[in-house]
Amino acid sequence: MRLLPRLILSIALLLWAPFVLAQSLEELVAALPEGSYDDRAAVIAQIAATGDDRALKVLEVLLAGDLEQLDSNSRIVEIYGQGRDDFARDILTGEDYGEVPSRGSSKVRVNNSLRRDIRTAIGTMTLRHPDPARRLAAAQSAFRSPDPEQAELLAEAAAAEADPEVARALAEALAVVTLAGDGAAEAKIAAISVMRDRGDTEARTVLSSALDNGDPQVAAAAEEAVRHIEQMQRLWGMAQNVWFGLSLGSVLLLAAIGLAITFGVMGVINMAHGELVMLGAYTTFAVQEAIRSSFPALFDWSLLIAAPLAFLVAGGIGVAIERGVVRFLYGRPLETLLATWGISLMLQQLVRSIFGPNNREVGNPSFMSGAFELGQMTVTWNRLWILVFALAVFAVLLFVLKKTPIGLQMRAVTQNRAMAANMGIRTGWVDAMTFGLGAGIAGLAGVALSQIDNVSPNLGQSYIVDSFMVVVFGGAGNIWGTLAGAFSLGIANKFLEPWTGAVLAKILVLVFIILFIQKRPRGLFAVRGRAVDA
Amino acid sequence: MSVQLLLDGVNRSFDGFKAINDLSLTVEKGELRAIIGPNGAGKTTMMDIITGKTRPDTGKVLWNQSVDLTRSDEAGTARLGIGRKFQKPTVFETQTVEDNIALSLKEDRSVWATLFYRRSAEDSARIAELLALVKLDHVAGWMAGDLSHGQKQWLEIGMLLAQDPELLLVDEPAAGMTDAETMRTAELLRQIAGKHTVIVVEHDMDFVRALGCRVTVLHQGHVLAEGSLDHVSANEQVIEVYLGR
Amino acid sequence: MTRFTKTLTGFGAAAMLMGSTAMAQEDTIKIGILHSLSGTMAISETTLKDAMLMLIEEQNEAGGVLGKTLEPVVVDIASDWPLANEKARQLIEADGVDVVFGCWTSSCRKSVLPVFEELNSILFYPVQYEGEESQRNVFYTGASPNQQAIPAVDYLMENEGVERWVLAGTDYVYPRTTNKILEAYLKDKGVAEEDLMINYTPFGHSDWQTIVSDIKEFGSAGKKTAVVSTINGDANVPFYKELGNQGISAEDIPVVAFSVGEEELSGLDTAPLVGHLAAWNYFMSIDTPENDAFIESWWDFIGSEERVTNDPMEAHYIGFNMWVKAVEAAGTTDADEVIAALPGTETPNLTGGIATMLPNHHITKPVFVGEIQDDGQFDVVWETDDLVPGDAWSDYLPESAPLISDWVELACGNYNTETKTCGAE
Amino acid sequence: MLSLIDRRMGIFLAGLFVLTVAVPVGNLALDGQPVPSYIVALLGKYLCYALLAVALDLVWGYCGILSLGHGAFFALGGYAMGMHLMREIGPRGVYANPLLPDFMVFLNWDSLPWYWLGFDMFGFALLMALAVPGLLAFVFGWFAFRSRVTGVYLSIITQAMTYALMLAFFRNEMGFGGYNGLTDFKDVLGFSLQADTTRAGLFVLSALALAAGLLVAKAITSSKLGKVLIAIRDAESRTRFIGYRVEEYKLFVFVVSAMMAGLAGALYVPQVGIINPGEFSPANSIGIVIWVALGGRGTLVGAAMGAIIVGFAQTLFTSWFPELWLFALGGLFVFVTIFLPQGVLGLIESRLGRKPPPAPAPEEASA
Repeated sequence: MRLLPRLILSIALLLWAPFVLAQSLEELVAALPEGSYDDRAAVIAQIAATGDDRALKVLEVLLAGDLEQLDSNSRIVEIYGQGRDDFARDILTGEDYGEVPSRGSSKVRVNNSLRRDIRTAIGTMTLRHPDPARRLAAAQSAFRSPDPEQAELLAEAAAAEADPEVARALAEALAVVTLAGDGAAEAKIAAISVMRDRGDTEARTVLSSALDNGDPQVAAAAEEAVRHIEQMQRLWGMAQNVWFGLSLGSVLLLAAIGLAITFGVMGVINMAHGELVMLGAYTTFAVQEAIRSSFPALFDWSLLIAAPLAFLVAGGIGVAIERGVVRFLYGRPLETLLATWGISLMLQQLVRSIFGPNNREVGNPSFMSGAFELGQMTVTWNRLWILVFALAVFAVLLFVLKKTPIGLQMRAVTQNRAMAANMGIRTGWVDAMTFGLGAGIAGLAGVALSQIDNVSPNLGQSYIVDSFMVVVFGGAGNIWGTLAGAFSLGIANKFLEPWTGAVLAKILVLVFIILFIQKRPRGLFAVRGRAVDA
Repeated sequence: MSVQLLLDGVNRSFDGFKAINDLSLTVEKGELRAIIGPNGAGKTTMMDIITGKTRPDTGKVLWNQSVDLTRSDEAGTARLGIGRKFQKPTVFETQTVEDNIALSLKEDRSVWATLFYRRSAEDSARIAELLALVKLDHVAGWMAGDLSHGQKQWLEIGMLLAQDPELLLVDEPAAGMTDAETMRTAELLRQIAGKHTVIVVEHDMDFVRALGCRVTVLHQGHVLAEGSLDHVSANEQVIEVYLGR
Repeated sequence: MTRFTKTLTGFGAAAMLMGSTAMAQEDTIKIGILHSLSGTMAISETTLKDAMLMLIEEQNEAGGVLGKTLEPVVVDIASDWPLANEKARQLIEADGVDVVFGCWTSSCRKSVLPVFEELNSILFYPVQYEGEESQRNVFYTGASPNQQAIPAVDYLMENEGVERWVLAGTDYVYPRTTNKILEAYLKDKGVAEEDLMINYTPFGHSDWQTIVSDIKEFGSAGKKTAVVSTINGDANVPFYKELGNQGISAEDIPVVAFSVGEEELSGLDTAPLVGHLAAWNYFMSIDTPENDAFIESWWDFIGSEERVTNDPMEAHYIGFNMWVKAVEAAGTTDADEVIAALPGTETPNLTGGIATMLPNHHITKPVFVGEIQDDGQFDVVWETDDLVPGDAWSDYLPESAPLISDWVELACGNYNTETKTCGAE
Repeated sequence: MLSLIDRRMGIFLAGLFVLTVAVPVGNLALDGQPVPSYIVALLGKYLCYALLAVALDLVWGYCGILSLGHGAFFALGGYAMGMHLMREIGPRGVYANPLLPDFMVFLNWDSLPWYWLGFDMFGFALLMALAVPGLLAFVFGWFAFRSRVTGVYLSIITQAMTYALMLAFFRNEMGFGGYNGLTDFKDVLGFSLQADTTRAGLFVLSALALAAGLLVAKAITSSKLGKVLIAIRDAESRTRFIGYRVEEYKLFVFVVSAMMAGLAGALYVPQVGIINPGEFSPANSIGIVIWVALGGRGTLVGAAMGAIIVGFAQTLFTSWFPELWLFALGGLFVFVTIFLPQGVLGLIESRLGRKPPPAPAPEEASA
C-alpha cells in the first residue's frame, strides 16, 4: 500500500492525538469516515474510551456495516430498511432523514481487522451488560483477543457474574489472560486446568503457547493438559468422521431412494432421476422467492411449504413421463435408458430457459443454519436436519410400500403384472403411481439438497451416477439395501478422505463397488432365487 | 449295468430353508427314471445340483462312479455328457430352428474352434436327421421364436439329443402339451432310453404311467419312496403328502 | 436413393448452408461468440454470451464499425472441448467471422488454439487464467496470476498479518499453477513449510465437511491463518455454505477467492460470509460513471435489475472496445493488420482507469481486494495505486522465469532471455 | 471375405468408399474447395464415432453386454495416441524442453514418468492404443463375467469403471495433464496436423478403419461364434447347459470390442487436437449407447449410421439453435425409442420392404 502517505498520516495523527482525546463523541464520529483503516482504528479506540453511552450503539451499527455518511449533509447516519429503498436516521441524535437514494450515501468502511477491534471494544463495554447473552459474547471476544490490561476487569466481572455459563466463559477468558501475562505459577497452573477442562482446539493452542514457560511446574502441567486434550480430540475425531459419513450417507440416501423405486422396483433405468431432484430444488427456490416478496415472516417455514409442493411437482412430472413415454417401454428397460436420457436433457434445458443458467439462491431458514458443539465435534444444523429428513422419508416410503393398499398393489404389479391384472388391479394406474412416487421422493430430495448444494440446471447430473451406484450396491429392488448402501458408502468415503484426499477416496469407493459386485453379483441385499432363470 | 449317477447324502439350503435334505439316489446307465413330488419337493434344485448350477453344502455327486460333479459348472457337466431340458421350453428364439440344432451339435466348444468353425457334410447330415426325429424338418428355416409351444419343447429335446448326452435331465416335458403331443413325447423318451440314461421330472400321472418306468418320489428334499408307479402310489406316506388325500 | 446418399447430400446441404452464410451480405462484420450455453460451464459462460450480444448491439446503435453493422454468430460448445475445437473451425471457416470472443476454461482455449493459429484468426479470452502462455492469435483480457493472486496475498500479509496459509483449489491447471506460484512467493517471504496447507478437490465437489473442519483445525495453531481459494465456480456454493455453517467467520480465518465473483455469490445467502475476500480487477460495486452506465445498460438489456455484472464481463467489454479501436485504426478486419494494430491500443476500463494492450497480448489492470457484503456485493478494501501489467510468464516458476513474450519487437511468445532464442529455434 | 458383405453392408461400404474418394479430392484437388476443410475434419470425427459405435454394437447388440463404460476404452486409446503426439512435439514446446511436455514442466516434474517411456515411437503408441484398452477389458471382464455379473449390474459397474477413470485422470498427479488433458499437438509422423493434406489423410484412415472394423465385426458375428453370442444374449443359461463357457465368449468379444474402441480413440485425437478426461465422463458413454440404439441395435451398419446421424444433428443444432438444441436432441431420442424400436435402419429397411433386423430379446437389463 502507499507507504509514504501512510507514514505522513500516522505522524499527523500522533501530533493530532492530544486534541483528539479532548474531543467529544460527536467530533469523533464525524471523524470516522476520514483517513485510512489505521486512522479509523485509532478513532474507534477513542470512541470506546469516551464512555459515552451512545458509543456502544455507534460501534454496533458500524460493525453491522450500516453506518454511512450522507453525501447531502455529510451527517453520519444509520441506514435501515430493505434493499433498494434505504432510510437514514442520525446515529447520535436519532433524527430521521427519510429515504436516501441507492448511491446517495457512502459507507463507513470496515475491514476484518477493524471488525475485530470493534468487537473487542464492544466486548469490554458489555462485560457488565444486563443481557447475559451479550455478557457471554463479551467474555468470548475477550477470550479470542486476550489483553492483560483487562485482567482485573475480567476478574471483577467474573466475581459479579451470576449466570454459570457466562461465569465459565469469563473464567476461561481470565485464564487466557493469566497465561498470557506474567503472573504467579499457581495462578497459571490453575488457569491451565481451566483450559484443560475446556479441552478444545483453542484451548490446546493457548496451552501450547504455555509449554515453553520458564517455570517447570507450569510447563509440565501445560504439557500434561495438551496431551490430555489431544487424546480426547483423537476420539472425537473418530466420532466426527462417523458423523460426516452419516451425513454424506443421508445425502446419498435422499438422492438414491427415489431411484430405488423407479429403477430398483420398476426396473426403469431412469436417467431423468437427477433432473427430478433438480426440479424439487427449483420448487424450493420458487417458494422462497414467493415468500421473500410477499410474506417474509413465513421464511422459516419455506421448506415445510416447499416439501409437499416439490413432491407434487416432481411427482406430477414423473407421472407425465410414465404415461407419456415409459409405459410404452415396459420389458425394454434399455430403451427406457434412452428415452429418459432424452427427457433429462430436455428438463435441464427447460429449467435453463425458465430460471436461467446460473445458480439460484436458496437460503437456509434459521433452524437450519449454524452449528452446535457436541463435545468436541461440530454438528451443523442443516446436515442434522437433512439426516432426520432422509430417515423420515425412508420410513414413510417403507410404510407406504408395506402397509398401504397402493403399496400392496405396487408390489403385486412389479412381481407379476399379468396375475395382478387378472386380479383386477389397474396395472397402468399403479405403474403411474409407482413412478410418480419415486419421482416425488426425488423432488423431496431436491428440497433437502437445495440447502447444501448449488441450485443450478446441473444439480441433477452431479448426483445421478452416485444414485445408481448406491441402488445397485444395495441391491436393486430392495429399499433396505439402498439404506444400507447409502450409509456404508458414505462412511467408507469419509474414513478414507483424511488419508487419501477427496478424489482418491471417491475413486477407491468406486473400485470397491466394482469388486464387491463380483462377490455379490446382485448387490448387498440380493434376493436369492433357486429356479433356473432361463 | 453300471451306475451312471450317484447322489449320496446331499444337503443344500437357501437362507435357512432346506431345499435338499440328505438326498441319496442312484441311476443305472441306460435307465429311464421318473421323479415325482409336490411343489417345493426339491426336484429343480436336485437338477441344479446334478448339472453344477448349484453347489451342495454337503454330500457327494458322482458321475460314472468316478467324476465328482460338485466341482464342475454347467458347461462342464454338459461337456461330460449331461443334457438338461428346462420346464419352460428355452430355445434361441431369434435364430433358425436349424441353427438351434447346429449350435447344440457335439463339437469343440472352445472360443477359437467356434470362431473358425466350418460346417462339414456329416454335421449337415446329422442336423437333418435330428430335425426329422423331432419332426421339425419342415420348419427348419423358421425363427425358433415362431414355433408353437409344443414344437419348442420338441426342438429343445432335439437340441438335447444333438449334444448326444449320456444322461438327459428332462423337466416336465409334458407341461402345456396336448394329449397327443404328450403321448408322442413319452414315446420318444422311451425310444431314447437305453441308448441314453433319462431322468424325467413330472407331475402328470398319465404321462408317468405312459413312461412305465421306475419312479422316485421326492418330498421336502428327501426320497420318500421308490419303485414302480403302482408300488409307490400304494405307499401311505406318498398318498399322504403327494396324492394329497 | 439410398439412405447413405441421403446422409451425404445432407452434408453437402450443410456445407453449402454454412458456406453461403459466409458468402452472405458483405456489409456486415461477423463476430463469433464461442461460449458454453449448456453443460457444466453454462453457469458462468452464458452471461458472457449475453454481455457480448449487448456490446455488439450498442456498437451497432453507435453506427457499427467501418460503417458496417456487426453480426454476432452464437454457437454452443456445450462444455465439451473437442466440440469447441470443431465450433471454432466452423465459425472461422464456414461462418467467416473476423474475430471470436470466447472460452472460459483453459482446456477450451487450449483446444481451439491450433485452429486460430492455422486459420490465422483472432480470439479474445476474457477469464483470469494461469498464464504460462502467449500466442499470436490470442488476446488475454483476463488477469494473469501476477494481476490477482500475488497482490491479494500481499494484502493479507500486510493488513491482516497472516502467517499461516491454506491453499485450497479445484484440481486443475489454473489452481495448480497459481498455487505453485504462491507457494514459491510465500516461501520467498519466509513462510515456513509447516505453515502451508495445500489441498485439491475434484470439480463440483459438494461435500466439504472434512476439508472445512481440517481448515478449522489448521487455523487454530495460534498464528493468524487465511485461506487462498482457487476453488472453481460450481464447488464454491457448498464450500461457503459449509464455512458459514461451521461458523468460520472472516475475522478468524478470512478466505480470499480468485474465482468467486458477484455471479457465484448470487447463488448464496452471503450474510454468514461478510468479510471474506475476493481479488479481482473489477467489482460491480465500484463507483465510477463508466461502471454505472455499464450496469444500467446491462440491466436494460437483460431486463432484470437482479442480474449482476462481474470481472470477465468487464474483460469482454475491454476486449471488444480494443478490437473496435484496432479495426478502426487498421481500417480493415484483416487478422494480420488487426493483430499488428492491437498492441498499444488503449481503452477505458470500468473502474476509472485505462487498459492498454501490451506487446505480450495481455493487458494492464488495476487489482482490487473486496470484502463480501451481506447484499452479495463486494466492498473494495484495498486497491493497487496504479495499473499492473499482465505477465505471461511467471517469475516465480523456475522454467518460465527466463521467458518473455513480445509480439511487437521479437514476434515471439516465448523468447528465452538466457538462450536468446524464441522457443527451440 | 466377400461372403461377409450382405446388401446392407454393401451399400454402406460403397457409400463410405465414395466418400473416401470424393471428400479428399473435393478438398484438395478441385479448385474452389467444394468440400471445405471444416467438413473434412467433421466427417473424420464422425467416422471415429462410427467405429466406436460399431465396437459397442458388437458387445451390446450381439452379446447383450450393455457397457456404459465404452467411452473409457475410446479415451484410453486416445490418450495413448495423445501421449505419442505429446512426445513428438519434442523441444517445440513453449519451454523448449526436449523431453518433458509443457504441463509437466510448469508443474515441476523433473523427469518423465516411466509409463511415458516408449511413446516417442509411433508403433509402440499404436500398439498401446490397442493393448491398454484390451488389457483393461480383459481384467475387468475376466472378473465380471466369471462371477456372472449380468444385466444392469454389469452396466452400472462399467459406468463405475469409466467414472473412476475420469476422476483418476482429473488428478494432476497422474501425469496425464489433469483436467486440460493433452493438447498443443504439432504433427504426426512428421506431417503437420494443421495441413489439409494431413487432415484428409487422417480422414481416409478413419474411413478405412471403420470399413475394417465393420468387416471384422461382421466376420465375428456371422461365424458360429457369432451365433453363440446371440444365443448367450437370448438365453444365457441355456447356452451354458449346452456346454459353452459363456464367460470365455463374453470375454473374447468384450476385449475385441474394447480394442476397436481404442483404435477409434487413437484416430480421433489427432483430428480434434485434444484428449481430456471429459471423454471418460459417463454421459459420453451413454451417448454411445444412444447412437447404437438410434441407428439400430444388432445391425453394425445401423450403429455406424446412428453415430454419424447424432453427431451431425449435434453439429447442426448447436449452431442453428444454440439456446434450445438440447430440446431437439432430447426429443429426437424420445421419438426414436417410442416410434422406431428398430432404430433408423429398421425404419428404412421396413420402408424398403426388407426384413427388419432380428429384434434382440429385450430382457437382459432387468435386474
